[in-house]
Amino acid sequence: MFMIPVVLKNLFSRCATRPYPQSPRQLFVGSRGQLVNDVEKCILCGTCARTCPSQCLTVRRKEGLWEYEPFACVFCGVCVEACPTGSLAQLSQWRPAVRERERVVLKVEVKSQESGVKSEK
Amino acid sequence: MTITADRIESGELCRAVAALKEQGCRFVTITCVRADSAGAEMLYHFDRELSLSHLRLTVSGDEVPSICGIYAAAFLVENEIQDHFGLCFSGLIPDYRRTLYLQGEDSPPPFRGPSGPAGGQ
Amino acid sequence: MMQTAALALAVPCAAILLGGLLSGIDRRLTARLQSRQGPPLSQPFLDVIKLMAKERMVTNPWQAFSPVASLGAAAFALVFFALQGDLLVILFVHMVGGVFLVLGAMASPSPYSQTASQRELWQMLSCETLLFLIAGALYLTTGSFRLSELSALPEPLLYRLPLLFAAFFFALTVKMRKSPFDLAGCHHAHQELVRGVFTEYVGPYLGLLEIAHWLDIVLYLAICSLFWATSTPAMILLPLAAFLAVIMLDNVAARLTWRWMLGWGWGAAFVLSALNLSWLKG
Amino acid sequence: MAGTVIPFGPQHPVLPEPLHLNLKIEDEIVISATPAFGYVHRGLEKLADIRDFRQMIQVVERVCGICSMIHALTYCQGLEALMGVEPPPRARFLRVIWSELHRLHSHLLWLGLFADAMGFESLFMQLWKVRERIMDINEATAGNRVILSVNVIGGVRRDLDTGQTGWILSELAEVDKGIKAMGRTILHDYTVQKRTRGKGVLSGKQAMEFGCVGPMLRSCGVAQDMRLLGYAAYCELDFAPVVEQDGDCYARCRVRFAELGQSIDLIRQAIGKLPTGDISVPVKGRPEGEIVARAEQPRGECLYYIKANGGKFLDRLRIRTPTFANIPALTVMLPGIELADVPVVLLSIDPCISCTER
Repeated sequence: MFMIPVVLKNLFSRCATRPYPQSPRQLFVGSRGQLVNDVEKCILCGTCARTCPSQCLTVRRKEGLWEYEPFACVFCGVCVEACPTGSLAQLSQWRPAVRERERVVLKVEVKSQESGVKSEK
Repeated sequence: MTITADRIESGELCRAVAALKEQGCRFVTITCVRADSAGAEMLYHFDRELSLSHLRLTVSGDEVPSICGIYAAAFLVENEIQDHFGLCFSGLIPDYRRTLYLQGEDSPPPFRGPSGPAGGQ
Repeated sequence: MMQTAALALAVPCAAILLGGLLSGIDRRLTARLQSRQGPPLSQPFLDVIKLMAKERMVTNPWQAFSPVASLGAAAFALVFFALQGDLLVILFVHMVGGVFLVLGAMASPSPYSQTASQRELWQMLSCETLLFLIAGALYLTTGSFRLSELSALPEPLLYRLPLLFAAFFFALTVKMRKSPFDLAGCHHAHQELVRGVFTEYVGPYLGLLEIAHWLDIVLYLAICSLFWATSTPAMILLPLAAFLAVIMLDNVAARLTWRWMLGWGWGAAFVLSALNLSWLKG
Repeated sequence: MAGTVIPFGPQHPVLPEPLHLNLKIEDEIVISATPAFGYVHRGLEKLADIRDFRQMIQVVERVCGICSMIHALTYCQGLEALMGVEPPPRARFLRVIWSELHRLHSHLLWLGLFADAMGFESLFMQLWKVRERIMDINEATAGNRVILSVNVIGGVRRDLDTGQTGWILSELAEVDKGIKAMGRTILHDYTVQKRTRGKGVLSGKQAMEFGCVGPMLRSCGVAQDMRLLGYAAYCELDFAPVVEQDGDCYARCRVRFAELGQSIDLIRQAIGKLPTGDISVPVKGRPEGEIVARAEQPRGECLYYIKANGGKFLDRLRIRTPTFANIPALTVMLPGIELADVPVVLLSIDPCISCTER
């Protein structure tokens, strides 16, 4: 019976839930979201791949490829801290839900301005 | 750094554990560690008013005496060690016969064999 | 005769609409009390329509027959009520519906629905005895079991049967499957018996049971309105107030056990009813 | 009904954990209960063979979602002791703040699930509504709601500025208000008491014999709390373990409820005393030797045994989680109670099966 004031207060105040896709929640500045790589700064040193606990990153120096498996990533941000050139960054937005498994493959050309971005499924 | 632990033989294990119970120790857990040779090493941890005491037992064969008769709570961890290391505890009740977590005879005990990256794969 | 036939058709349809709407109000209001938004009022109807569209699956013929019998009995009881019939007959027909619900639950070997059907039997026994005591009180005041006599009373029954009304409120909580008495099958399956008597039902048959449940609630609220049969607004307001009070109780109490329900709950309700009846006589 | 066997779990709506129990019941009274495990065994201890000791921090965080921060903390403290590293004072206080935030959200989660186990849905929703503020603090300060990933060997990865500490304090005041509003229901409501008092009673002696830890021990009169070891900055904060005497579900509920207030108080103390300076020290080299590290998780004492050989990979990592120590007591608590009380008693140990199986 001690619950009556609590539930009555709920009845006459705004509800705590949100209709999610229509009104998404406000983002926090420090949230650990999507991982992005700035190909301009990347030097393909492979530090990120070595430190990654879930081994979702692969760096192929010869082919000039930086590969990332978002579905294996645990978004811990260890690679971002380890990156010597600051080319890796974590946005505060989360990755949107997708229907198929994705693999991000970035073409990196070290010491050159040319770079191409493609995403393979 | 190593843990200071009393070394005991498997014959005197039950007596030593019973003596600790007499002193009012709380049974914490058992840790099984691969030894360099084919055997394994068991560490019995006990707590008394926030200070730990340990018993160290070197196992050469496959058989270890169970301490379930003294601390009934040991059944869970002894079954776990049976699953992981393929050892056999005599007098264990209830005995899951290596099916606590795993499928029993189907797979070799995962913690057997040499340590290091090669043994893990 | 034609009029009776039309009534026999219209009453169950109206009761289904009313029952579904009440269920919608219940879900919406419960959500708001819990600081949630809640589904639209039409959600119970959408749920039942979806259930009806699903594949039919039963483990044995009893499971298929019982929901139909249960729904039929609930509808008949309501029609008799609309025809201002004999309260005893209405209660018996209503009880048949309950028996079929239990039979259907017992038909499958699932330990959840088996155990729940035992509890449902205890719940039925405690509710029905109280309803028959109300019928007895009706007889003592009007000299007849016919509902038509009630509107002729000079003052509402509630004045003379306040304790019996409290006992009826207990029965209503049990029937609506709300805390603290959602023992044999609650609305959400967060219970040790999963969904109790409904556990083994899927698809259209679960839909039929859901409709039968709505009709049961409408019948109980109709019986509730008997306590103030002298004025039409009160006949609507009293059941509505009781309905809201049950929802409120659901949100401020934990589920109790069937032993408590039989011992304390039913015991208290029975003593209250007997007390009320004795002073009615004297 | 005589001799019915009720299969309980591993997927049961009232049991949020993948544990299976075969309950033999007679007239809805439990005669015997046999637990079965193995539904979420992942072999994380074995993973230490192929992940280096720094990567293992992120692995041990995933032993259990709810106590993730304290798992990593115990592991890091063990390695720090092995490697002779002393984390800076600010890091030690920040570790306390996040630990206590974890305890708060874990206990609120548990209280909610406990309410749900006895069919008190509105209380469940209300507690989780309050918990959401803690989750927001976690996300705003550490970046994630549950797996905070703030610990490294030698300190922490994130810092709090004064704006954030002020905001945490104001949010905590709201949380405090929310908890207080629920206090009378949790502690004095008739139906709650009816469902929890005298259920699953464990005496202090029994609890010690079954190796129970944390709130399970404290609810039957044993004042055991690993925070008294003084790890992180607990040695500089003022607190005393919450102890109850009855050893039933109600006493466990009271202990955890009182610990909510204690955690809020500890966070306030830690923020008040937060020293300035670095949040981590650089760590070179590799660990060697063996050590046992312990810390108090929301569910009780957590023990890490670490054996390293100076290489990149650890020789052995053994994790004894609190639920692992509390489960054996179920075998004496369950027989003799009503079927309806099984979820209540089961949840009263705050089971975490993914902890248990790792």
